[in-house]
Amino acid sequence: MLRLDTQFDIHNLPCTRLFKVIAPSELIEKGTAVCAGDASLSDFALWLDEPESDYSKQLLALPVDCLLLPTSDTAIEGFDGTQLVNPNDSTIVQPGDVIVVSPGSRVVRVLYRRGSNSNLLFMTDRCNSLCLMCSQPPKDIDDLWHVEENLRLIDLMDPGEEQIGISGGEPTLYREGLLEIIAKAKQIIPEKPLHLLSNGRLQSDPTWIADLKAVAHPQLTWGIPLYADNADDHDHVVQAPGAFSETLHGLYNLARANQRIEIRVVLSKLTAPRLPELAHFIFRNMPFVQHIALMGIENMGLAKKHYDELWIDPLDYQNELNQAAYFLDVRGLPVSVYNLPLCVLEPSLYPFYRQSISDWKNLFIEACQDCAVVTQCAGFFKSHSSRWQSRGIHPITATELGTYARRAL
Amino acid sequence: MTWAGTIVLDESAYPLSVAQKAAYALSSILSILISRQGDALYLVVTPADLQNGASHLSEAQARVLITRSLNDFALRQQIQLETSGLRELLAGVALREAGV
Amino acid sequence: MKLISRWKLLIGQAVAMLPAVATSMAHANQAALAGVDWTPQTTDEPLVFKNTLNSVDAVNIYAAHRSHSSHRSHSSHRSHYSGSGGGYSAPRAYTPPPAPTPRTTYNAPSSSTPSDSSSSNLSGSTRNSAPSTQTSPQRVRPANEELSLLIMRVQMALMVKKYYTGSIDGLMGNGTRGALMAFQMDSGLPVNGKMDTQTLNALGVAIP
Amino acid sequence: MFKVAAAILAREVGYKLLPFRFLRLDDTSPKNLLITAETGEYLFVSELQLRQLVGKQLERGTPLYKNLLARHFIYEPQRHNPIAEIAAQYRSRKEFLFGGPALHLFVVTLRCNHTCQYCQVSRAPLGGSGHDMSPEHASHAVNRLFESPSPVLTVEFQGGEPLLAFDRIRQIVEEVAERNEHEKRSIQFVISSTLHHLTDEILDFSKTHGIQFSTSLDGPAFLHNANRPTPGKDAYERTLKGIEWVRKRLGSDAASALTTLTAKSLQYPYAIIDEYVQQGFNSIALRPLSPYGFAKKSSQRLDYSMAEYIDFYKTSLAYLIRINQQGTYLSEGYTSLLLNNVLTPFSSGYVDLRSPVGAGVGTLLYNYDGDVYPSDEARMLLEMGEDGLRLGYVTQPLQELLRSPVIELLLSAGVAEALPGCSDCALVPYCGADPIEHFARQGDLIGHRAFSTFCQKNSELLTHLFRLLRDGDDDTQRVLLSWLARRSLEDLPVAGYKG
Repeated sequence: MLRLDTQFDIHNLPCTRLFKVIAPSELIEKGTAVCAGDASLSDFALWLDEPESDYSKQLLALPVDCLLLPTSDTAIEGFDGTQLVNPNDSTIVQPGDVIVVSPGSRVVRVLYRRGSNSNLLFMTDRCNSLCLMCSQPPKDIDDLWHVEENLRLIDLMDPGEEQIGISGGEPTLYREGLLEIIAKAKQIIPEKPLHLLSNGRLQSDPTWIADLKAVAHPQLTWGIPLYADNADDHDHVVQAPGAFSETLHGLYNLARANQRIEIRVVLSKLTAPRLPELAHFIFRNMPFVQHIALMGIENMGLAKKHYDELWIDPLDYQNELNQAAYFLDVRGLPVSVYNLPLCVLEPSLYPFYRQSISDWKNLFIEACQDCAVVTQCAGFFKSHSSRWQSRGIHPITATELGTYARRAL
Repeated sequence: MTWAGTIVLDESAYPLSVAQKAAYALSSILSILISRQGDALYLVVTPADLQNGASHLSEAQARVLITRSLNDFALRQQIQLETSGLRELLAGVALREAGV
Repeated sequence: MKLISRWKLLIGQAVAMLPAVATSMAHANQAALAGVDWTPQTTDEPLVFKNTLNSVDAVNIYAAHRSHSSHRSHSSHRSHYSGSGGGYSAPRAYTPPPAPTPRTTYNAPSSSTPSDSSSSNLSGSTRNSAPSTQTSPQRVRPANEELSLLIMRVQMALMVKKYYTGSIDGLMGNGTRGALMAFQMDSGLPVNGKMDTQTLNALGVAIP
Repeated sequence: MFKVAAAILAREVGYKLLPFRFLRLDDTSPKNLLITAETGEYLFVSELQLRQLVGKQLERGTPLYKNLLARHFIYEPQRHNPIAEIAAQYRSRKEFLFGGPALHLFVVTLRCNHTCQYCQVSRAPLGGSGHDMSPEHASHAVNRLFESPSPVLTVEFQGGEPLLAFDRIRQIVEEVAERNEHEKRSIQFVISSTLHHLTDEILDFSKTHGIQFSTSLDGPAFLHNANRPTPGKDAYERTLKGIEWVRKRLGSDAASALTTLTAKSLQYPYAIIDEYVQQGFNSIALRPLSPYGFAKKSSQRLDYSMAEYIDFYKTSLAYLIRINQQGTYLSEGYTSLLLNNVLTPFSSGYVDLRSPVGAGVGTLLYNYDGDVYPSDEARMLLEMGEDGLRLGYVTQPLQELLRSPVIELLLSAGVAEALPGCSDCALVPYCGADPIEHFARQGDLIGHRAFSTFCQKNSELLTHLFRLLRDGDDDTQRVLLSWLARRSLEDLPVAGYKG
C-alpha cells in the first residue's frame, strides 16, 4: 500500500523537473545506462543516506542537478543544485524511481517506481465521456504538458520487461502526442508491454489505422470498455449519446490496424443483467479481441454519487458472471475476473480470478483477519466503505479453500 | 381414399408468388395446381402420390397446412419487401475484393 | 479470381428463382434504402474473423472438413488429443495482465502553468506546436562527455575502495591514474593506469 | 458540459428490419419459431413475438428488443449502423471464397484389394494395368496445385487403394515438398487407405513428410468384414493392425477413421460406437451411404431411406452424448461441423456445407487418367456412365479449368441463398449447396427441395440440434460444446450462456 507521493523540504528548485533517483553505487556500476533512454548526470537526484560521510562530501562535486537526502532534516553546504530533504515518509521515494518536483510545492511525486508493475504514463485529465462510475472525474483543462513529461519519463525509466500503462482521462484526445509516446516507447523501452486505456470513440476515425500501422508497437494492448450489446445501455453508462456506435467503429478500426484489444466491463447494476448477452455480442461481432476483463466496481469519484443506480451486491450477479465467463472461455476468448473479493465469487469462476488490485491500492478489512486465502485475494480498493460491501464477505475456511483449489486445477 | 379440394385466394392478400412458394414447399405431400381467374387464385389440391403408401392427409388437415403455409410465405414476403436491397448490399460490402 | 464477382451477383440475387416468380425488386430496393445512409465508407475494409476455437490447427481445416462422401481425415480434429483421451486443446495462449492499470491521482504541478511546464527544461527543447509522430532523435552526447562520465564513475569506485581521495572531476589526472595503478597492482592486474575492460570489471563499472 | 439530458437519450427511435428468415419447429415449446439472421445469428421466439417484430409493435428496451438489435435482426437508423459488423460476420462465414481451391485430390490408382458392394468408386483388380496415374500427369497436377492462390493446401491421395501406387505418392509428395521450399504454403498430406498395404518404407516416408492416414472402420469385425469383403475375409483385422502400426510409428493422432453405414449397420448404433471407443478414437463420422458409384447400383440391398438414417443418427447421438457425459470423449464429426456453423461466426470450410458450392471452387480432383473433376463425386458420376462434369485435362492451366462451363453450371445451381426452397429457409446460413448430389439423385443440378435427401438430412439434423440447444440440459450442452471446442468435458464445468 505504498503511496505515490510524499512531501520533502525542497531547496533551490528553479523550475519543474523530473529526476531519476540514483544511489552512488549504482551510478558507479551502470552510469547513465540505468536509464532506458537518453540521460545525463544532470537528470539524476543522487541518493545520499549518509550525507555527513567524507565520501558523500566528495560526491558533491558530481555535476548532478539534485541531491536527495532521505535521512537528513537540512540541506548540506557546498552544493548549489536542488536538494530534497526531510521527507514526510522516507519509504515513498527509493533509488531507481523517477520523481517530479515543482517550485513552490513540497510535493514529490513518484512518476515511475522501480520494480512496480503498475507504472503509468498519465496523459490527460480530459475526457469525452462521463461514465457514471468514473473513479476520477475528468477536468476540462488544457494539460497537453503531460505529453512532454511522459516523453521525458520514458527516457528515465529502467530498462526491463514490466508493463507500462497509458491512461487518462481519454489519452486519444492528444492524438499526436499519444502516437509520439507510443513510437518513443517502441524505440526506448521496446521490451515493456504497453497497456493503453481508451474509450475507443475517437478511433472511429479511420485515419488512425494508417497511423497505428506505421507506429507498429510490438506489445501494445488497447483496453477498451464496452458496457452493453446495444447503444441505449452503453451510451447511458458512459453518458454520451453516440458513444456505442463510435466505440464499435473504433474497435473495428483497431482490428484493421492489427492492434491487440482487451474489452473491459465494469460490473454494476446497469451492466450485470445483460452480461451474458454482452459476452455473446463480443464473440459474434469482435472475436478478434484478445482478452475480456470483467471488473468489480471501484467506489471512487462519480461512482459514489450514483450509488443507487450502480450498486448491486456481487453475490447477486454471480450467475450472470458465470454464464458470461464460460460462454467466452469455451469459445476460445480469454476471460479474467478482476477486483472482487474471493469470498463473494462463485467457486467455478476461480480459474478466471486474478489478484488484480495493485498493491498500493488494496486493503483488507477486519473480516479478512481469519481468512485462509488473503494472500490470493485482490481484497478491496482503498476507497472501500461498508455501503459498498457485499453481504457475502466472510473469512474463507480451510475447507472452503479446498473447493476453490479444486476448481483452479 | 383420395380427395380433391379447391381453395380460392384474393390475390391482393396472397400474391401468386406466395401461392407458388406454398405449393412448392408442400409438394412432397400435396399436389397443388394454381390458376388465376380475375383477382382470384384457385388452388386445386389433391394428395401427392406417396411412394411408400404412407397415409394421406385428410382434406381438413390439408387446408390447415395450406393456410398456415400461405400465411408464413406472406409474412416472409413482407420481411423481404421491407429489407429488399439490404441483402444484396450486405453481400456486396462483405465480399468486396480486398486485393483478392 | 473473377469468380468472386459472379458469386456476389448470385448471392445478391437471393430472390427465389421459382418458375414465374422472378418479380423485379429494383423499385422496392430503392424505396427500402431511401433515407438511410447505408453506403459504407470506402476505407472500411471488411474484416474477417479468425477462428478462436481452433486457431492452433486452423492450418489443417480443409483436411478435417473434407467431404464426408469420401475418406476424410479427422486428424486435425484430433491433433490435440492424445490417443486415449489425454490432453485436449487448450484455449488460446494468453497470459492475462497481472493487474488492471490503476489510475493514479495526479495533478498538474501546482506552481507553474501548464504551458510553462511544457516548455520547461524537461527535455531541454521547446515543444513543437505540431509534433511529429516520430520520436525525437536521441541526443548525441559528445565523446568527451561520455569519457568524462566514465572517469567520474571510476573515480567514485576507487574512492569507495579507498584508493582515491581527490575530486570527482571526470579528468584523468595523475591522482586518478596513480589510484588506478595501485588498484591494478593489488588486484593482480596488468599495471598500466588505463581503464581497460579487465580493470573496469574489477571495479564493478559496467560499460554498455 | 458533459451532462447529457435524459431526454436526448430517451428520444423516440424507430426500428427497421434487417434480412432474416424463420422456421417452425412444430413442437410444444412456447418458443417454437426459429429466426435466423443473414449471417447465422439466431433466436427462438413465439408466434406472437414474430408477428410483433414484423409488425413494428415491439416495445423498445425489452430484453427481446435488445437481443434482436444485438443479433442484427433489426436496427435503429438514428442510433447505430451495424453494417460493418454484419459485413464482417458475412465475410467470415464465406471466408473460403477468397483462397481458391484448397483441397486437391489425387486418384493415383483405381486398383483395390476390396470388393465392397457399396463402393462409391469404381475399381480395378489388384494386378490390373492401365489404371494408375502416370508420372507426367502427376507432375502436371502438382503444377495445378500451386496455381491455386490458397495459402493453405491439402493434398489427399485416393484410390482404389492408393498405397498400391506408392511410387506415385512418393513422386508427388517429393515434388510438392521441393516446390514448397519457396512457395511456403501450409500443406497437409493425407492418404485415404485401408492400411492393408503398409510397409516400413511407407511409414518412414510418411514420418519424414508428416503424412496422415485416414481409414475406414465400419464397426466391429462382423460388420466391417461384411461391408468390406476381401479374399481372406480379414479386412477388419488387417485395418486394425494398420491403425496400430501407424499410431506406433507416427503418433496416436496420425490415423483417423470414419464409418460407412449400410442398411445392416443401422441396426447396430451402439456396437459401432463402442468399437470406436475401444479402439481409442476421439471422433467418429456417421455418414450415410452416398448415392454415387457402386453404391447406387446395389441400393436394393444396401441402401435405406434418409428417414431411417435420421433415426439412426438421433439414437447414436443420444448414446454418444451419454457416454461423453460418463467421461469418454468421442465426438461425431458432422455434428461438430454443424455446431460450428450454428454457434460461431466462422466458416467451417467443410466442402459439402458451402454456399457457393465447394466442388470445383474449393476442391479439385485429378483422376488417374489425367482428367480433372470438381469433386470426388463428379468423377464417380462419370465412372457410372454419366458424362459432362469434367472440368478438363490436367495439362490445362488452373485458370482455364476454372473457366470451364461445368463451373458455370455448378455455380448457377450452387448458391443456396438463391435456390428455390432454400432462399426462404431459416437453415440456409448453416447449410450448403450440393448440385452434384442433386444431379446424382434427381438428375438435375438444382433439384427439388421437397424431394431432396440432402435437404432432408441437413434440415432434420440441424433442427434436431437446434432443439437440443434450446431444450437440452446443462450436461447435454456441455458435451456439444466440448465437441465444438475440442476440449475435455472437465474443462467445462459450466455450459455458459446458451446464446
